[in-house]
Amino acid sequence: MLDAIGLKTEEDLISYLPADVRFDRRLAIENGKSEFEIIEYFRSLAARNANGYASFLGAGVYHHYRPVLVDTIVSRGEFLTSYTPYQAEISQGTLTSIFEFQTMICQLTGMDVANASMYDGSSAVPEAAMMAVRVTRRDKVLVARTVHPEYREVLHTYTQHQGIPVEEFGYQKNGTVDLDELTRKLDESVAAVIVQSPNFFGLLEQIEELSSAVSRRGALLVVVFTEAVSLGIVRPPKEADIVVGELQSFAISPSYGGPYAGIIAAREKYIRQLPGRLVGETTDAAGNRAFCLTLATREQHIRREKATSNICTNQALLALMATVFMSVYGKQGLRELALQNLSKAHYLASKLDLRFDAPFFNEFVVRTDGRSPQQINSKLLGKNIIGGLPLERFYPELKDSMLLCATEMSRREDMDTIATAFSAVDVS
Amino acid sequence: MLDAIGLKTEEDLISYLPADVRFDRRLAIENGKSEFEIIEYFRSLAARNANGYASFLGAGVYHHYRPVLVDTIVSRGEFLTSYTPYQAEISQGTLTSIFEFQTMICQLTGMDVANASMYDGSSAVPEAAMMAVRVTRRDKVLVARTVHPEYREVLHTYTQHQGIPVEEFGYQKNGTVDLDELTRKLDESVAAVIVQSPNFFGLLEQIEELSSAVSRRGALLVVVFTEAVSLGIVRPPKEADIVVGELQSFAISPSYGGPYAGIIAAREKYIRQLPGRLVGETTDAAGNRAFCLTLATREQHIRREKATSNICTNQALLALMATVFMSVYGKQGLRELALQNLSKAHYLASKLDLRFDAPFFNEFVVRTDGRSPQQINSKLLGKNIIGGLPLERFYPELKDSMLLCATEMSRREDMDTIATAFSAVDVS
Amino acid sequence: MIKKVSRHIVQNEPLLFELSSPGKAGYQLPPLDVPDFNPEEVLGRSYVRDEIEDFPEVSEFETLRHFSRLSTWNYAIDLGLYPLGSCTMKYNPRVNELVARTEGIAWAHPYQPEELSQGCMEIVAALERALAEITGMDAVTLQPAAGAHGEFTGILMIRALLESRGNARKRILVPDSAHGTNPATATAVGYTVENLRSNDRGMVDLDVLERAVTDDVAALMITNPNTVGVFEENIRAICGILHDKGALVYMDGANMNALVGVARPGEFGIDVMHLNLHKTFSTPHGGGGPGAGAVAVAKVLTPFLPSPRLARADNRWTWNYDLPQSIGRVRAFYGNYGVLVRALAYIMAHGGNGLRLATLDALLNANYLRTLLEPYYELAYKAPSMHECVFSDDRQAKKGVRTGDIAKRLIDYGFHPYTVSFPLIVRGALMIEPTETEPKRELDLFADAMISIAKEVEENPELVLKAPHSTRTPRVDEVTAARKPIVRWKPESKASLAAD
Amino acid sequence: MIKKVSRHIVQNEPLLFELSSPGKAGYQLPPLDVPDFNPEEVLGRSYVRDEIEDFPEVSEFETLRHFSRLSTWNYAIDLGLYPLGSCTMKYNPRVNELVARTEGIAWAHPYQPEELSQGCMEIVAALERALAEITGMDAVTLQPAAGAHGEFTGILMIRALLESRGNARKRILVPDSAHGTNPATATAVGYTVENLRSNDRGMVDLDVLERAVTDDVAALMITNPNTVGVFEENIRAICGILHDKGALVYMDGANMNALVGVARPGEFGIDVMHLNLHKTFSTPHGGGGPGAGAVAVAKVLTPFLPSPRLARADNRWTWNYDLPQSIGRVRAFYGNYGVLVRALAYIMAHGGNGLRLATLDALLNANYLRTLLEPYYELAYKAPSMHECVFSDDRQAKKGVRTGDIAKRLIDYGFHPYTVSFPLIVRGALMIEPTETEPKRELDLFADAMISIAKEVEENPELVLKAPHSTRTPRVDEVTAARKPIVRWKPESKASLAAD
Ligand SMILES: Cc1ncc(COP(=O)(O)O)c(C=O)c1O
Ligand SMILES: Cc1ncc(COP(=O)(O)O)c(C=O)c1O
Repeated sequence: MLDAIGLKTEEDLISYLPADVRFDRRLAIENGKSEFEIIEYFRSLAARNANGYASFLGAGVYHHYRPVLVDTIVSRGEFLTSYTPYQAEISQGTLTSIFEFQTMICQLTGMDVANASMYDGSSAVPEAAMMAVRVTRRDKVLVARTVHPEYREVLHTYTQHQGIPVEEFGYQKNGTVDLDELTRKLDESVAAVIVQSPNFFGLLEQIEELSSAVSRRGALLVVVFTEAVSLGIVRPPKEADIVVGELQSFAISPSYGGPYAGIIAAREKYIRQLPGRLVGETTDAAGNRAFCLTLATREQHIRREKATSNICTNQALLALMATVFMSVYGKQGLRELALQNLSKAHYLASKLDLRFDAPFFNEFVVRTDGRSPQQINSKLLGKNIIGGLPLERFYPELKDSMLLCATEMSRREDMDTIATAFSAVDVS
Repeated sequence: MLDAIGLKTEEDLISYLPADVRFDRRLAIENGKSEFEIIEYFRSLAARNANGYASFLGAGVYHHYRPVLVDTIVSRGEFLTSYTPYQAEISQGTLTSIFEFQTMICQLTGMDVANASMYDGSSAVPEAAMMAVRVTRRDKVLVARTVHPEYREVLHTYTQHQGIPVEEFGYQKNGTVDLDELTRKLDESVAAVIVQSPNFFGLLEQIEELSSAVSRRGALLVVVFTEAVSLGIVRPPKEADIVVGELQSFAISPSYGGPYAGIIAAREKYIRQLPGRLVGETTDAAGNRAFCLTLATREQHIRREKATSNICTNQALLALMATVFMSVYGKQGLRELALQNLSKAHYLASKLDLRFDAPFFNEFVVRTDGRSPQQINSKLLGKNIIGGLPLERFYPELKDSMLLCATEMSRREDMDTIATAFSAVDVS
Repeated sequence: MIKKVSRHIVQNEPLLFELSSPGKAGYQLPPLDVPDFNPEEVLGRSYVRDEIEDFPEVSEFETLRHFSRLSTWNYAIDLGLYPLGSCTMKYNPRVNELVARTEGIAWAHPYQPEELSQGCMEIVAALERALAEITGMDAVTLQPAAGAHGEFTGILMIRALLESRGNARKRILVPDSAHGTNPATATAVGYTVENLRSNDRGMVDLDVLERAVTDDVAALMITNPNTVGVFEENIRAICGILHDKGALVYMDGANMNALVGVARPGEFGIDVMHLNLHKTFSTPHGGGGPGAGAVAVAKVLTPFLPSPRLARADNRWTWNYDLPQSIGRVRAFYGNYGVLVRALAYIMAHGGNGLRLATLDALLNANYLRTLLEPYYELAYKAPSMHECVFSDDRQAKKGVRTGDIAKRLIDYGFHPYTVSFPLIVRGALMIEPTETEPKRELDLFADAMISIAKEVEENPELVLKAPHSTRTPRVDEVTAARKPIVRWKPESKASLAAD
Repeated sequence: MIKKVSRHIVQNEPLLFELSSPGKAGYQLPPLDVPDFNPEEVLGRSYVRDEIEDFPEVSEFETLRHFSRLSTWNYAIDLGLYPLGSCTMKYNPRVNELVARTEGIAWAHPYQPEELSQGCMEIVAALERALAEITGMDAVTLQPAAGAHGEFTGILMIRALLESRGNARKRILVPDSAHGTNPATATAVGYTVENLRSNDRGMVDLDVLERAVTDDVAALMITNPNTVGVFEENIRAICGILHDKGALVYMDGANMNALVGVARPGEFGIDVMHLNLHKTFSTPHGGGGPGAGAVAVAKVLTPFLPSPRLARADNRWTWNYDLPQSIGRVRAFYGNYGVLVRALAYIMAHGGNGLRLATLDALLNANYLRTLLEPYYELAYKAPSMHECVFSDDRQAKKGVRTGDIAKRLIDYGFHPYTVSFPLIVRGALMIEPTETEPKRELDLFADAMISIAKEVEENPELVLKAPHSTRTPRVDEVTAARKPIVRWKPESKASLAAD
């Protein structure tokens, strides 16, 4: 091949690089390793993580069972190693599955349109805010303190330099948004009001009520979810204008925080303001149904500085995992799964001292009366249980509280152990 | 569907079964379990097996590294869930890979033809013996005591009712076959002489010498191998008439004894006496190269009671694993792999008291002088090492000996631990 | 009109040997942590081989691509209905693949100490229990590697039992509808085969049988339901006839998918039978194997079961080799173990009740197809069908179109063909087994295709005779392949160079 | 003549919703081990949803078959060359998939105690180290989820730095050859974009740049090698010009596959850059994602890195949130962690030396194709190519055939097209990046195909204009799709009922 291009050695391929640019040393990276060594390396590191613990952490990342078919399907090279389906004629597999994904997200959320995926739930929040700003031509954003704290941080990071002031509003004694405070802050400059349901405390918000309050002021209601399984039994946020959320619960392993799949769905009329990729139905030259990427004029590769977002690569393979998950569980299964989560969480909650009394799905905040959450957690670690998330870090006022989550994977005996750890009479 | 066939309930489908035949009770098998429960069940059982031990067992089953691509490829539904390739037009994937397999087996063994696989190495031995009986029209079989003991048992089981007398011949002080005894027993009634190389003690037999002795008496020489990796460096049994062996070493996990893949290869002139399936090259209606199952007139589905064997289902998927393995390692890799095995085994052997002095590949017999093999093994178990196979069970005369195997997976520190365990001065 | 498939492009690909270029490799080994031994020194020159001539030399990526491309030329149950009669091509649940790869199971060495193998042994015990319950027999061996291997094992046991009674006898009766492995097996155990003519309902003819059963008959090998998918309604009488003459009855259980949970061979007189775990119990066929041919026996035969047997001693499992009457081993170690793991997982997922429901669904699907196709194809026998239905090509043959041609044409419609020309007692047989895991939609599409082909045979037989028309590889010349067999690649081989 | 593919059949398949039948399901849950709580009681009626309308109801097998069938309609790197310029479609080693699924890693919760996450954190540290070494920069953040996300992070940091100096400035310069995410990003951070005209060699024009760089310019976003595959030979001078004016240089590292081991941006003046781990470091594209957009920065920018940062304290890793100048978070948790694991495995498999060799092979393959195609297609720029080569369709356009048509015709030859119509500065661009993992054989077949198409354009343009002719789905009408968008299935939807 070198002959063909008239060169002697591969080094000649970089001979024209300016000498003061060429890197002549060796990279300080160890020599290549064999497959076996690589596997051993990661296994030895994995051994230094939590292994064999029962976990009751939720807070945006949930421990649900992953049906075997999910990896069977996403491991097929035709899905795993294909690029973005720009060439529709040889990408109908990916395009069709995304169209099914978009449809199921609409069915779950009660929205009319959904895109092909966002990076994750957190980055979808600012995208929704900016979308609302474009739609309403207003600039302010109100966000509930009961929205996932890290999601709010991301919102602040995104909006700070776009002249989009962000204000937070608090929660009432029962742990759901303080509607009075919201109404006070809801002036004509507000483009979007962002709430989460189930909220960060696991509590359900009153979407209907919120929506009427918000729409009365001409703002858009953005509803966030982090626990997709809740949609199997909890009333969908039909009245929202935009719904964003995280699908990690749908067969995506926690994997120390990612990759996950964010979604953004909205009412039909906002479709041209959606960020990211959209798959649409059309026909091929033979007149048969076919699918392709559509409304690209919203996107950076066409619209450049005027695009609705700068997103390009998304989370397609994770969205496919969620699609397979939804297909495996289906209509009945997702409901039964949600009911099991509900029952497990309420069983555990029934033995503890709840901080808030609004209805909750599979997460809830408990008082650690007297002792610190850390004390209780370290006692649980001794019993191979990872307890709940101490809330002080995000909510100084909740110093004595932790957020616990139970899913279909939680075993009764572990929950009983937790109850014991909390109870004054300590058997350990 | 019931309507279509004019029935009311599914029960009607069995109404015509004679009442005294129908099973009206419930099977005493627990109700169906979920995926999660099934996985937990097998995990809990796996936990009761050896976990985290370094093993130095060989004796027909070897611990080699399995390249990741092997499972990637055999997990593709197109290979995993297809049937025997009788319909050539939609089975070219399987047929082509078998043709490659047959070719590589010939290249490795020095034979002219090889079939698509046998159940395993052990059942391939009697098939070879019966083949020799058909070819030579003689009936007696001589088998070396250095052939895997369980393979010999299988040979006896198969031949006992076919009027094929089987006689064994022993080994000399150096652990290889006793040529004198063999020559003595080699009369005109002998159809086949069966030896193994590397033999059960890991030692290399003198194939050239054996072959001239055997052919001089008009019998066929059948050479068996259990450690396929040896063929990466050890001279192939070119002079044999039939070669049978076990490919477990080629990316097939030990899996408590199966499924593995047996091979049978032979000289061209014996092709019509081969048992099992064969893939052949031909052309399709468009004149292009194509492959199909061939010489079916040897097989049971055509020849019935006159078939060369009753085998039908074989070990196709395991043969594919071996094919992928051979492709991944290739010409250089198989040699380097064999060399690593050789070096590891000779390193360990150099620290121990060898029972035999013939050249060996990656297995060898050591004296446990004084103590019993069991004593040494139980000491090793305490150090998370599974030692060698005590030989008394198969060779009463080797009461004080065990068979050790080292492969590329054996770690030096474990081998040093073994050396220490053997040495009089015991540091444990 | 062809609804089920469209034409699309698949990648061509030469053979690995044609892809090779010197020096390429797809592997890397960890560095050697011991001194490097020189093979010529430790083995001696004469024992060291030269390089393996023409062995593949390709990159890791080329290996993956090569086999990925080849795979796209295959049909598979994952892609569609695979109605091979007598093969029971059903869904292969993927959780079974996962559990069989559980580390402590997949890496268990057959000779590792028994105290470190209790998990593996418990699995063997659990499967033996379940299969004994399903068959209604007294004991089960899991050692045979496939159905034919199971037959061999079973007939050997029969021979051993008869010998222990003083006379091994000479003949084994095999209905002319039997699978080829049955007669082939009988011969392999040293018996002469006598074929029994089936009656006009496709069943064993009691009179023919009476006459055939003499004192030198060792056994009858019967398939039930038989290969025409019909239950041998006189099975008890049949067994009685043989037992009265001191002979035994072997049942080929390849069609057990029709009986699980609804009838138990142990209760209708069978002495020994095999099960194809790769059929009834859904372990993947893998392009031809592996299988597992568990054999279940009645009490009289238990002493003769292959060695070793699993035994329970002071609360743990152990392998018992002390079996004076055993026929010995039919295979090294304990059988196709990984296949057994999958079969047990399948049984656990269904449970007793689920297994029975699966059987009923299998019967429903087969009878549904029978009903849809009966107007267009000649039903071989009117007797009620169980899990499969068999037609003959009599009507189509009038137009010169045979079952093999219809099969090839089915490919154009997007289906794998049914079993062609078997059983032999049916002229031009079309043997169709849909299994319980097929959705109605797929069955309807199949029926449409068959009906449409029946019409094509009337209107345009040529179209069918030249099929398939849509595959990458059109009809393959099997005759030439057998005339001068080329069973390995050789560098000089013209055909190979003409690769692409 | 088309050598690389043949036509074959693939299965058709309706949508999941069209396959559904009431009551079907593919799941089973373990029995509930706690009392059953009634949702209406614990949530209240108004909070409980009705059944999810039209949600799928299919069996487990139907799910597997559905997606297996869909997959066969896709092209993939596993099946053949995927020469998308700027996308670096290289082999995705499967061991990386395996290690990312290691239980202790795949099931690690981002909030589990740090003392129980040390393995995960060490992986982050190791990858940050390796990428800093490769780029020659001072620090790396792994938080961004993709390249565009990395750009956003980088520009935010620039803004934060400038603000800390008292003036965030107004404008960001972007060469007209840049990828769309560059200008889109600049806007998202509140800057106005000024496009820079490239010179006739496809590079940044120093004079144009001089003139453009004023005191209100915050930064230049430059891609190097740029999107025509050419190394910006004046890169040092370019950086100098901006630095002299107190502005910074952002480098889009999407083309880093051309530089790894041969040049380090940190050494030629870059202040901040992103890496697309899903390009240069081979993590699978998965049909559009996930990716990871690691960002490397020079010392001046380190205080502004996203929060949290990994820190070492008394011999263990900990997450440090106390970063007063940090721009904050760009994503929850710590990034697309599973992608990071794969990238590290890739780097380990190659090692320092292997990475450099991979780069040289990438350049070799690109230049080999350039040489073969130059006689038939108009090379956009004569400057030496690095990892990709860009042609224009000028010659073919004369016959009315555009780059998009040639791309579709390539499909008939068995290849995925190159990148079409990008970069915008090239009229009708054909942007070709083979990557280092392609064997010569595949490159030669690709060149043959391109050359043969060039001839077809001369002799029979219609053939090319109507392509593809061999796919299950002929040319798709994207215009109608955009005119009246249908982005979800609805039961009444006619199109859907016309399914098959
Ligand atoms: C009726 C019948 N008997 C026996 C067999 C042989 O079983 P195996 O292929 O597992 O050896 C088969 C399978 O082909 C069969 O269909
Ligand atoms: C030159 C260039 N810059 C930026 C990007 C955007 O990267 P990503 O798709 O990972 O967001 C790409 C990838 O498409 C690219 O090619």
